[in-house]
Amino acid sequence: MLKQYFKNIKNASTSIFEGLAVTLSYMVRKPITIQYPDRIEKPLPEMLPPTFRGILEVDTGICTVCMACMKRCPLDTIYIESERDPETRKNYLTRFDIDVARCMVCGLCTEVCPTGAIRHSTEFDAVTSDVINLVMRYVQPGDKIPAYKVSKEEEPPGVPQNEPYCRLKKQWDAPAPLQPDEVRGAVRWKKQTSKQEGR
Amino acid sequence: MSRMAVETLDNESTIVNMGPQHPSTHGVINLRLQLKGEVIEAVDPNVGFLHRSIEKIAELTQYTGFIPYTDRIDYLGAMFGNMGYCMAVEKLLGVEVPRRAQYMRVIACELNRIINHLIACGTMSMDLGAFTPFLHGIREREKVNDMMEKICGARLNYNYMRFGGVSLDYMPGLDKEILAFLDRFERFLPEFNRLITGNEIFVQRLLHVGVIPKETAIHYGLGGPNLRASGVDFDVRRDYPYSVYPEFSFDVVTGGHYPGECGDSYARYMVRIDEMRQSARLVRQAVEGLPEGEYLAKVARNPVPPKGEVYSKVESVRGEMGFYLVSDGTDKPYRLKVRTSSFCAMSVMPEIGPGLMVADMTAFFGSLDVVAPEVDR
Amino acid sequence: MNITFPDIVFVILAALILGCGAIVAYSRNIVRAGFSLLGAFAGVAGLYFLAQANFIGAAQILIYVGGVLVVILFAIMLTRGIAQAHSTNPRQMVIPATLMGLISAAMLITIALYFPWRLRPDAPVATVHSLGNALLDTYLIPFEFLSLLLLAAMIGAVMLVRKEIKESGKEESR
Amino acid sequence: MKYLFDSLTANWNLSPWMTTLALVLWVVVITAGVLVFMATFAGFTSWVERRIAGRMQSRIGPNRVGPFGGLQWLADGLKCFLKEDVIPKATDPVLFRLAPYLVFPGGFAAFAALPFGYGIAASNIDIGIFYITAITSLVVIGILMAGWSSNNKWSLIGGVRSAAQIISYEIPGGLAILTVVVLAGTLNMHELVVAQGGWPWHWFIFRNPFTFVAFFIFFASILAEGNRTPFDLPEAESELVAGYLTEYTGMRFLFFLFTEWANVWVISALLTTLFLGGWQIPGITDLGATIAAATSLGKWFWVLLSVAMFFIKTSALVFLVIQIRWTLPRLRVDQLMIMCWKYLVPMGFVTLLGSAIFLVLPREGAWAWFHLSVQGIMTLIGFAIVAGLIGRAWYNIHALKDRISLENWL
Repeated sequence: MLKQYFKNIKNASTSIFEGLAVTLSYMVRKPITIQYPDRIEKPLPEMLPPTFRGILEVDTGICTVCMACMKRCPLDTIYIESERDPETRKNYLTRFDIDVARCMVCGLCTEVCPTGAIRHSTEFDAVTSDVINLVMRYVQPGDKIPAYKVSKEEEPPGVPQNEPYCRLKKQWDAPAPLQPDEVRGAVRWKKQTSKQEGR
Repeated sequence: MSRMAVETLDNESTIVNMGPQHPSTHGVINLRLQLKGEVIEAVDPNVGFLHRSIEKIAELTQYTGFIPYTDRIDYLGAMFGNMGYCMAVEKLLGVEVPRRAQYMRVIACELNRIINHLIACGTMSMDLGAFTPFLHGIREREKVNDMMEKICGARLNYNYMRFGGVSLDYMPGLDKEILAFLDRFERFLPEFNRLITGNEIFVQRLLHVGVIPKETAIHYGLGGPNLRASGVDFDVRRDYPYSVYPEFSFDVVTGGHYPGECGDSYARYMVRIDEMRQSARLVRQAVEGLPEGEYLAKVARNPVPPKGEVYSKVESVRGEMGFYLVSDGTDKPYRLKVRTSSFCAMSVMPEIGPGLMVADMTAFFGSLDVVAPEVDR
Repeated sequence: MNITFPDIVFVILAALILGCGAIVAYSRNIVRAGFSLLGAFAGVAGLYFLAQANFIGAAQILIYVGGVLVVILFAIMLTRGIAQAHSTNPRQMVIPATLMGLISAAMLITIALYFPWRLRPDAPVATVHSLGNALLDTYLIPFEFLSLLLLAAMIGAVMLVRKEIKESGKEESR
Repeated sequence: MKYLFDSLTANWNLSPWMTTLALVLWVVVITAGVLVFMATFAGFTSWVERRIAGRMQSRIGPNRVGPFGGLQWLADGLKCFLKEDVIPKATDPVLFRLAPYLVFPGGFAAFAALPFGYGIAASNIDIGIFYITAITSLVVIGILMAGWSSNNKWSLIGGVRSAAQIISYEIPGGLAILTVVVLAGTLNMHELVVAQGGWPWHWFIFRNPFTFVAFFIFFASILAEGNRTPFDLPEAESELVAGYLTEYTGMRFLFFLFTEWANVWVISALLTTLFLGGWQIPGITDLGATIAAATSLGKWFWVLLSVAMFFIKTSALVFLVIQIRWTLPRLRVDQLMIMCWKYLVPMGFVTLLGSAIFLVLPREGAWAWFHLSVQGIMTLIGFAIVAGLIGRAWYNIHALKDRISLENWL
């Protein structure tokens, strides 16, 4: 009984001592905080591994208009329209919209793409004043982009393995105009230039 | 039973709502407590605040399209949702998973178990008033999260597994990175123990609190660390072996040899701490023995399994996670039932809760490691 | 009449004590009545400080505010439904109470006016020292008797409470 | 600081009324000075605490407002003042409004008797330490009032817990105070410091083994009275949402927190004064005589040096208090009471008795050597504990193969 009493006192004091020593030791260790967004060496998308599943981006130049991604998406995030020229019997891509606000970045669409036209960028901070601005429009209204044909001899371009991949920026720097009825936010989301300059 | 008790209360008791906006309920869970002074007379766990009808979604989605949803069942142990569901569909389809993919799955799952238990132990210490251990846990978890980005591309909702394998092969050098993390982690755990586990206040807060006897644990269908802490030597990985777990050596941690009682909150906490060690051991074995080969078997893009039903279970971080899948021969499941252990853990509260104090309740609740979305699905 | 600064302070303190006392007596909200005791106790402590009796003043705060008042408030708060109780004492005793009050007031005033108060030039300075000496030297035996009485009271209280727990029984056995 | 006032007004030949008025004015000025110190310190501590907590948790903490984030407390304070003052409908409006203003003087009035340096105290009253113990019990009433008037069950539990805790822990705290008071033979804060000396082995904490234990008893009980972790049950955020603070917003909320942070200083200053030699300067046996002998510039030098000594010691304890808060988990209510009544109170009696025995031991001849060696051994033990802590911290860094880095330290 009395032994237990003094044992409790001893346990309490030694364990508190050990705990204090641990917290004290962290006073002189390096914190692991990354001071996103302004106090980092380079923009965070460039620090992420190439496997990172960020916002979807599309290279319409190599899109075969197979619509596999549209069918695969569990959330109907992707909307593709195509047009067949009756004379030349060629396929044209007339619309390729991705609702980034609805996308859950599961990555299923990129896996079915035969050419790697749709893929994840390492961008993730799609901050905007209006959620409509997050509808990414990869084909300008009225444009017709000929569908890419996979040739037997040539390998499809595919995703360059293990290489940071941020072609999306270009899309955002020169955003496609929205339809008049869709324009609700004043400015479509633009990447802040100050962030790239760094501080 | 508990609801009745709450409604026929006498004048001496107070009813308080613990949650859904309460700091210690870890998500949107409501516990109605009937208090006499600070002692709890009855507990009424009120679930359903986070119900997203995931089982119904499964009936409307193609088989492959449902994989990302399994992340959302238990967001802290997303790998296990992936694994259980993929195993169920693979069983239906009769797909053989390549050995390399199996190893990669095991590595991912066990890393996931480590980081989940880090969070569980951290939040538990936070419930008891110590904030620092929680952030130390989070810090180590962050390292795994960074690796998870390389393994599968996401930090929380992994969506890593596919029917017949995994979605991505390893980046070069990733296995070395995992081993380096394990080296650090094995040194980190003793420090974590010095900081909080051995702390006398912490120990005294947990000893003999919320004791779940062996029989009760079995009757309520508890799983995982909660079940093993009560002295039931059961682990799906060992007793119903799946994947390549039989090829590795690991111990099933059970309560009973810790200070205090078998099945008290401290035992549950310590089982988690020791399971992290076992998981690190498993990951090390798997990384060192990682075979070469395919990481994804050839499976149809939109698989249509034959008619039939199948049940597959995995040892999730919170215990047995089962997927009961009925196929009617179309490309969408006819019915999917997910069996989760958090729900069982919530159901044991009215039985164990009375007699605890309010402060014990947070300790007990923390030690059960309930995750709200897994309760409601 | 020569008004000095201590006089003003005295009047303020007296007003505080009387005002708070009135709230205690007449407030229909028993919790507020309890809390306004704080003003009365603090005022009395202020009077002690004014009379240079620092130790007694601090003791007044420590014991009455920190101890007695807290216990009173405990009792009030832990009584169920007390916040809704909006009546103070029953009204039938108004006349006797007034009579009693008047008589005692008259007595006090008479004493205050006609008692030959003496002003001592040699007011005690170090109050703690003299108090300590008085308690542990001059009045040691009464002091020890008082302690014994308090001890007995305490043991009695503990015994009463223990009995109750034993009766109410099994629930607390965990 | 009455002596300063007396020396100032000595040759002004004021009438009694004017003297009184001047005295009132003087008190107001002193009060304002202490208030400003307390406000600045409380705010500053809130920043320091967050920075220290940040480092301990491998974070950085607030570092954006002002240099190193040092003005964060001003920003937060301003924010709190500008916030809407929400008073829920079901509260008791009078008591709800009044409670913060009752808690505040409890913390503030303690500053009046703290000796910040030689002769630097707002009031050098005869019963200093007793006065502080008494006046801090005002806080209980405020907290009870806040807890009850909020009309919230969590608040009420918090308030009742707080009251039970504070009145319980006054007993071991008082016993520990008595342990040193018996040695010094006075309740006056100034004389308590004078009874100690400059070097560590002259401090009361190392005077004998019993005062050494009494130091920790006092530390624990005053932490409990100040509602600091591991005794922060009244506002245990994981159990009671925020305890008695739950319904408070904006400025009133700030008043509570303000008092709490000011209390950190009171805790540390009391410990310094009672156990760690207060403002005593190592090497100076009689500071009063030294100052009396010095030139007018020298007087200032010595006084400022004594203030600096006091601040160094107190700041170290402030750090310790903050470190303890961010290290330890919280006790349960019954464990809190067990710790008080089964551990601290009996130990307090033992220390009081033991210290009294040491007091009646003779001090001549061989006994002087005995006392000196006891003091020396206790000092060595004390320093061994500190050294052990640092060594253990060193071991922790190396066990994880981390490197020492002071990046983002400030």
